[in-house]
Amino acid sequence: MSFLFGRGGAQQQQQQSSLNLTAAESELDMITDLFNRIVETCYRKCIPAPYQDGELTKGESVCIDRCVSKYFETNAKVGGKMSGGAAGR
Amino acid sequence: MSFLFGRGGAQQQQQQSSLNLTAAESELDMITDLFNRIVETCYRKCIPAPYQDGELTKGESVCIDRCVSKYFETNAKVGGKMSGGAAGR
Amino acid sequence: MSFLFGRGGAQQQQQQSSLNLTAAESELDMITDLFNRIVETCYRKCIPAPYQDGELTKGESVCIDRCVSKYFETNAKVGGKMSGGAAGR
Amino acid sequence: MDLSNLNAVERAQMEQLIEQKQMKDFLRMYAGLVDRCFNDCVNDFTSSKLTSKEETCVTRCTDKFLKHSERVGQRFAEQNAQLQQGGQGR
Amino acid sequence: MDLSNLNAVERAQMEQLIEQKQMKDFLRMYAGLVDRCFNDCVNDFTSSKLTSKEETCVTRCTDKFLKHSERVGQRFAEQNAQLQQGGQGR
Amino acid sequence: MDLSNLNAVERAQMEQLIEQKQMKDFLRMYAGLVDRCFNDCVNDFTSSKLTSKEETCVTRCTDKFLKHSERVGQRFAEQNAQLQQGGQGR
Repeated sequence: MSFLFGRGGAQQQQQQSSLNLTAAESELDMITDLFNRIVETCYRKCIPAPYQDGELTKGESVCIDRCVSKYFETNAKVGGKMSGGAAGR
Repeated sequence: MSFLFGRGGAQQQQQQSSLNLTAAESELDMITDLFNRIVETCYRKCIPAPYQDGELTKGESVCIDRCVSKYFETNAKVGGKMSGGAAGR
Repeated sequence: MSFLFGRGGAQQQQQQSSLNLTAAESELDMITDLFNRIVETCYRKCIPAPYQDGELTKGESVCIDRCVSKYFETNAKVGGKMSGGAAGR
Repeated sequence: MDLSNLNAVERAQMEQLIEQKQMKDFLRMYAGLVDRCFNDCVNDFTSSKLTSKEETCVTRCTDKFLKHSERVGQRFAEQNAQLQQGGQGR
Repeated sequence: MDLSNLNAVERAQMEQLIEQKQMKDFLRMYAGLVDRCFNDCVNDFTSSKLTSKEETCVTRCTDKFLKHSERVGQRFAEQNAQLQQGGQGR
Repeated sequence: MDLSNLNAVERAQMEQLIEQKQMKDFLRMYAGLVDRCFNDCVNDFTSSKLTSKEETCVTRCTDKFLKHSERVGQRFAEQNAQLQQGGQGR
């Protein structure tokens, strides 16, 4: 019987462990997704074809820095509206 | 021995349960995907930047309604061709 | 005790089996993804709207063949640079 | 969507799954909204902070998109109901 | 794709997995096709039903795309076979 | 990202998960890079091999993108650190 009881206790630990991992995994996915979107978007905004060479120009580098900064600001602004204002779903 | 037999029966129930859930989950994913595609497509067709304000204009609202209707019609039309005509894969 | 021992051995087999399947599944996903990207890209490059009819023209067919060939060549070229040159991550 | 062929245990599992998917879909929509409004509104990289013109555009873009999404949801539900009744079923 | 390092049980599981993925990929292609043909063909929102011009365009778009996809499949298989023989592996 | 609420077993599992995701993300980036450079550079279908002009473009595109991605990574890490300190959480 203690075998069954022990398994029940192990199951509860399993579930909590599973929840902790799921939460950490979700967070990792969100950060990765945000990073990938910024790479994609800022490339389109700052580095147009045709490509003169394989280095970043000074102008492109500055644009990238400002683009990342503005994207984070936009991300926070939209997030603020969505938690404060009317839900659209 | 009944333990093993019972587990076999439970396994069969588990598989059927798993199939039912998988089918329901697939259906949910398809509906969600269709909805997201319509939101994306009809926004591009009906609501161009620049944005004069934060409300939908009368014209934009009517466009959205018709866009959703036409998208469903297109979805059915393509589906009909793909089940009836030659497979392309 | 042999029950436990057997389960340990089965677990090891399970893990190796799981790794083999994971590797085969990853390979399948990569090939499928490459195929889908080529279909999408070469359609955009070779078959512009408006559509005169439902058949591929001779010109479109030749374009598709060459597009697939060039895409594979580009895929190899980029792969070569990424394994040989500086990592960007 | 017809859940009537699921028993009570399956229905509870499905409801938990729906809840997880709704959260995932909300995050997906939020990320897409940031991306769209940034792409439509932010084109001036002479500074690293949003200009007031860009801020206004982002605000309007967000409002418009959420209302748009709500309206699509209403029309979508109507279309789906028509399909169910028409017997085209699923 | 080399399945020879899998035993019989694994091969059966892989075949079932391939089948599920093919179904998933078919649905993905179908959804993408509807999206593409709608985007290319439907631009007139003065009515809520497709015009006959739009219907024709959607039909042609679907036919063209399926033939295109078939042709890409043939060229893709040839390229893949060349890579296997060339020993470039994958 | 705060892993301090995970015990030792969970941390090991998380580290393995992060490793798998990094591999998956690397493959995703590689595929996206091929797609982008092909789209930007390859427009001449009078032959089935890349022209030398196209080859040069693909090389430059790849170099530029990888340097771009590296720079975004640096700015991203700084922004993320600011958010942590500001107590805006995540």
